[in-house]
Amino acid sequence: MTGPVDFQLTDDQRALRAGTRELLAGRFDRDRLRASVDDPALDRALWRELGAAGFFALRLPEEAGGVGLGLPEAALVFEEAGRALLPGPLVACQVLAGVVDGVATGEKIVGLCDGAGEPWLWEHPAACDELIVADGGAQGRTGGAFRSAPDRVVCAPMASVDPLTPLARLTDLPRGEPLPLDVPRLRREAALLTAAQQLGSAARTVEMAVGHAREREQFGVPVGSFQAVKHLCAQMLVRAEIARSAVYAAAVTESVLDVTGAKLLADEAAVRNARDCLQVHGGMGFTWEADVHLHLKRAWLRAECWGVASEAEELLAAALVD
Amino acid sequence: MTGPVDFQLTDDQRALRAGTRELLAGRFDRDRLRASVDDPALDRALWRELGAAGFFALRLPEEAGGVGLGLPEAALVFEEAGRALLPGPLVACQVLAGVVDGVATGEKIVGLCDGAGEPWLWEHPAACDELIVADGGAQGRTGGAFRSAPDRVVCAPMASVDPLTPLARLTDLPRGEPLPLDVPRLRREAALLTAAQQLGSAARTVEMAVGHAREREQFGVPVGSFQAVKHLCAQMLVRAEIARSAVYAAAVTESVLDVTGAKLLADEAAVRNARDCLQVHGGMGFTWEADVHLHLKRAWLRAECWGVASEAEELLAAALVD
Amino acid sequence: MDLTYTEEEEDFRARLREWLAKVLPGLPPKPAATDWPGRRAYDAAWQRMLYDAGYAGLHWPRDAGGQGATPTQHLIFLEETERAGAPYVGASFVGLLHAGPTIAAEGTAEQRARWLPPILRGDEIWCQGFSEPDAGSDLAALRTRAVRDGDTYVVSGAKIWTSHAEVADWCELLVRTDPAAPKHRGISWLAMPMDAPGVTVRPLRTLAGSTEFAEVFLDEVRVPVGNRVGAENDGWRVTMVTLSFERGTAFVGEVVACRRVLGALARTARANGRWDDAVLRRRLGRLSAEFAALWRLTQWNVSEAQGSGGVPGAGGSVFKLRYSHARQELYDAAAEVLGAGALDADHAWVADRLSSLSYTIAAGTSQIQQNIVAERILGLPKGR
Amino acid sequence: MDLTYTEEEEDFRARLREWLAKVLPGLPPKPAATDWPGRRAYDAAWQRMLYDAGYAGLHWPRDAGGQGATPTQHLIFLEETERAGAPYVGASFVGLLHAGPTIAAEGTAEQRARWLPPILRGDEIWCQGFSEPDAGSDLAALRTRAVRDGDTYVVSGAKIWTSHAEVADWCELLVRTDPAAPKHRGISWLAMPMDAPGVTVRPLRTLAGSTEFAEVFLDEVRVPVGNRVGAENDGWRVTMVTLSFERGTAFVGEVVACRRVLGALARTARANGRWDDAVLRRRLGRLSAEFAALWRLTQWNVSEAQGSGGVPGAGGSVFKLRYSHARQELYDAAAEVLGAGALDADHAWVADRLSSLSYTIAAGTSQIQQNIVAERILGLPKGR
Repeated sequence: MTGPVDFQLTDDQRALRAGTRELLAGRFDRDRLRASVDDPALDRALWRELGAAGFFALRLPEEAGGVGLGLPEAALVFEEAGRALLPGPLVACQVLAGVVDGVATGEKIVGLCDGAGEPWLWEHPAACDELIVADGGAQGRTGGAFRSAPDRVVCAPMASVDPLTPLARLTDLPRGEPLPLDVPRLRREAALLTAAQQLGSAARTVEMAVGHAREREQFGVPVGSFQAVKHLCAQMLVRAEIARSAVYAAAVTESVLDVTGAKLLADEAAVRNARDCLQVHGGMGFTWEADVHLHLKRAWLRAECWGVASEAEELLAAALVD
Repeated sequence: MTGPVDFQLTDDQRALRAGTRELLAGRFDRDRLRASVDDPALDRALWRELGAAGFFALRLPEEAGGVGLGLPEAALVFEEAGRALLPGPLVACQVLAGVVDGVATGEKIVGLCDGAGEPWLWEHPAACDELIVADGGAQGRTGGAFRSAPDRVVCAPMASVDPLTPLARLTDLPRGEPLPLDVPRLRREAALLTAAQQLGSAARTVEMAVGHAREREQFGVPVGSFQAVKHLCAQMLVRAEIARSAVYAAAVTESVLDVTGAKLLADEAAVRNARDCLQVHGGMGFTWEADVHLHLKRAWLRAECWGVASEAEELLAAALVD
Repeated sequence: MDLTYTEEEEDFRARLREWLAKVLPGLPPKPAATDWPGRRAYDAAWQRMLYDAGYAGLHWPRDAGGQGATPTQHLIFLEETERAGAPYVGASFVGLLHAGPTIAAEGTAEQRARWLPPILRGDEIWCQGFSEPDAGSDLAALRTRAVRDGDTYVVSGAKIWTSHAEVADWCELLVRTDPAAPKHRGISWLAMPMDAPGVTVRPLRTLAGSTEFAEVFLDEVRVPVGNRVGAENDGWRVTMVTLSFERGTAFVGEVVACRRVLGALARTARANGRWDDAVLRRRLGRLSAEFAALWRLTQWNVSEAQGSGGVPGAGGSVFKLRYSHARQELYDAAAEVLGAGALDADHAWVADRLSSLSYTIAAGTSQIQQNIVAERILGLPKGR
Repeated sequence: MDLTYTEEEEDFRARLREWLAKVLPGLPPKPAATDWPGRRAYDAAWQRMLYDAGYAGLHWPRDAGGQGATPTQHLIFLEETERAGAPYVGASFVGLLHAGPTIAAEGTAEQRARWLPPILRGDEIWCQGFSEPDAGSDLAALRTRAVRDGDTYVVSGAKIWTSHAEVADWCELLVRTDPAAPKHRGISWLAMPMDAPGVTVRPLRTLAGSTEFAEVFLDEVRVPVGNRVGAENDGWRVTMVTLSFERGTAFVGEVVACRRVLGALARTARANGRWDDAVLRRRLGRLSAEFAALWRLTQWNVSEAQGSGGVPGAGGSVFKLRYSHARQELYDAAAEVLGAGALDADHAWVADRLSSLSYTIAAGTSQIQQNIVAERILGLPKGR
């Protein structure tokens, strides 16, 4: 299956997407995915390979050892990561690659905590060499950033609903060494890259549903020949493609409104597609062994990060009467 | 088709419902319905027949010339009126039958305007011998009632979206002769009777959709053999039956919360069922000659009367934390 | 259209309340979710208490050892035990609600005498072997084979979604006894001892992370022919009696519980500030109307069953369609109330949110239920 | 992934804006909706102005008399004319977007010379005779018969949902020329003069109360064989070319218009106090994201068409499914903004709300569109 719309990627963009998909298929296949479910400790070797492949340095200038590409390319790469359910503080390491030494190459792993609203969550706390806190300010639109060593951060453990993403809850916002960061821009990029992962997940669950619907037989025919199943799948595709238009456009324009709308639509697409994918799978999708729940839980988690639906809708509404 | 749930009506209640349906089938058949669409002036002779059949005097004590029944029976009768799309200020005449002379027998027709929130609407202004205004008060929960002669009421005409219900908009609330009415109770009864009409409409549109789906052939088979159509119809029935439980229960308990919930669910059932009925009918339902739009438009109108969804939801929410 | 209870029903309720108030404080602590033997013991002990107090098999006919209560009394029982926080039926579910009523309705005198009393006393636990991995929603496509060998059936195959398999004594098992017959016509109903050689139980982990269910593998398990209830190849009809029992009252306690959870959501939202979010507040208000109506529909369905002699009608599909959806909406609303707290897997509402995902799938997907409503109630033509 | 316009495209936009600013103020007043001759004259005059300014048939190939513009230029044209409040294509729609492109692609040199120039100049108006009362969504089930009689076809049958039938000169007509063939294989495409004896037009009133459409009855209408475009019995294929043109760009102006309406809803809500209703406000916010994404999807679809030589892909079904629904939500939100004012049939938004109801039905119901997406894009097996 190919999507109906290819959005006129350049040849280089296509190659980047294909290369990322190939890398992840080779280094993070289904066996590795399920192994991570059982033990979510991050694979440092894989992280370094991602670094070597330019996953984190993608947007750094070539003279700084980067690949010199932009947010649209990062979105394509993150879409692939979302498809593959690749775990780790990917967004943090992508947006902080030029800021914290060693992150661009994958040698160091850095966490990023959004201090805008409680609870303050920290993904993969055990894996991070440092934690950056993006401080709140009113509406989370301004404020500074601070770096801290993990052992200086006071937090309570939390049983994460997503088995691939361990979480801790900060009990206090550590304000260590200040960092000269454009925090609004950082939030915008984090939201867009999170939306790109949601898009990848939404597109992947369409494929999973369609694959199941073609193969699984009930009442003597593939379940995909029933209109009810067909229409669930069709609506899943529509959601994914609408989210795709929004995410790709926002990656190009980088405008706050576009990013906000893209996150809103991509969150909805990822969550609802995972649920519909579960419905198409029936009882088989309800098991721990099926991957459907991993997409749903990660989608729930991402939807809580870098801007939730209620904030997004209010922001977009306010812009209508500006 | 019979509904799946018959709600244990008594034999008398069944007879009342059957009698009402028979009366309306005889005196307000489809030809009369379509004639009313072309000319919505009320049929006084029909009104008197309704009066003679006890339609308005239903809940008056027998010693006062009434039938001595209660709100549950009135709800059954109004459900039939909703099914048949019977036009006129039915709710007004039912709740004011013991208050204004001549209304119980169908000799006089009385209008009822809800003064709780603007615009102040008056249904069938040309047909009414009197207008009663139920005054607002905060939240519309208290306040008095006043009677006025139609020629003392200042209003602007309005092109009603429902061809069966002419509307005028009062430009001022006339406070004529005060009436000793329990206004909160009157509002509750009006809401419940309106909900019962919505229920009748919702149930009727299920039948219309099912009838069409059985007969209309496309791609060589009845459209009702397509799952997409089946599932639309099934969800319509579910909506109607959920509304039925709520409306019947509220008619028995007469509690504010039950009536509020019943109106909310019945409004939704009537509007969404009419829309789904239109979808099942396809292009044929989009014509003026089809009756689907008459159900939809009346459902929209009733949803705006005696409590809208936003108020209902807030009231029910507040009760959760009381 | 009557919502009032008879004096007899109100008496029943009052006596039940009194008894519950007396016995509940003395219950032992609940065992851990993973402690299967402990759970069996706890549930069986509760069933024994019900038995001793005269509440066991409330809705069973008297000649089956039950109390012959009316459906309305059964409804009151379920409502009051839920309100009082009494233990759930738990491990006794299949015995009391599926297997037992089936044996009562279709079994021989000998079979009734053998199996019914231990169910009522909590002495024997049953599990259900209906679903199969390859059959899914097409239950009648089951492939577990039973081949006659003299006085026994030799059974091989696999069952899935079996609760309490680890601790059950018996399994009500659907097997294919005539592979040549049309799929609904070649099925038989057997009572299989779970300790028979060849029975292997493997816990099945759900997406909620728990192992409430198991797979049961059957490798040439020998089941006496005398354990068959109903005629050979008539098992589908026998089973449908059971299933309609399930649909009738299985959700009574849950609807009561959902209304309680809804109140808790509202109070939590008011405490944590999210009550100021009108979208959430109004959503909770709407759910309140929804669950009130579902509760009324339950009452009416039960009262209708009373009129029709105890067999719930197709209205159960109408109820299940709306209830499954409403329950999922309830726990989505719970996640809104919790905000990022909904990412905490240890929160009870989060666990319930995950398990709510099965409601539109288990016991007939919503798609299947919509077919049933459209074809059996509305009379639309068969098709896909 | 490129959203920037070329210098050439920006030039095109600038010149178009300049021209629109110059000519629009001089337009005559719009005729009443019921004044069909007036509407024809108005729409034809506008088409003539476009012709004289070099914008007629913008997206048509040069050898058909068009401007050979790229799809992106066409998109810019539709966007700018909508933004500037220029007249809609109106009575010229079928000629410019269906019949004309079909003739350009499939007609003979003679046919192109006869029919294309008058379309571009606004001299001749076309209507569409595809849908039939008994065919509905199953367009290919059409039954209007054309029987060959020497050099003419004798056509009898009925068509429905024909816009501008009252004032059209020509009708692009689908007829069945081989009743024995499979339903897609026996159809031919004819250009029928609307003044031919035997053609009767009857206005069709929609639920919105207006008569935008008509039924066309055909009683032994004689159409010369030379008016057939494409081979006999090849009309289905010929038509599909036309339909995919329709899906590609038909909604560009509408999406722009919807975004404008959304802004107006928000401003009206702020003025009448309903902006304080967070549920409504957030609904408008969500619709804003929705229409922004639909606009981007339109851009991408057009840009893809550019890559693939001008034939829009199946992505049109994806767009139409979401857009139809979003448009209905927009006007439901409008009703919320208006409150009881939404009962006033004279309000423009109320009329638009009513007509929005056709969007999930016309040109393939949402159910049909979902089948198309599932089968043609996702590759799910055919079935019901």
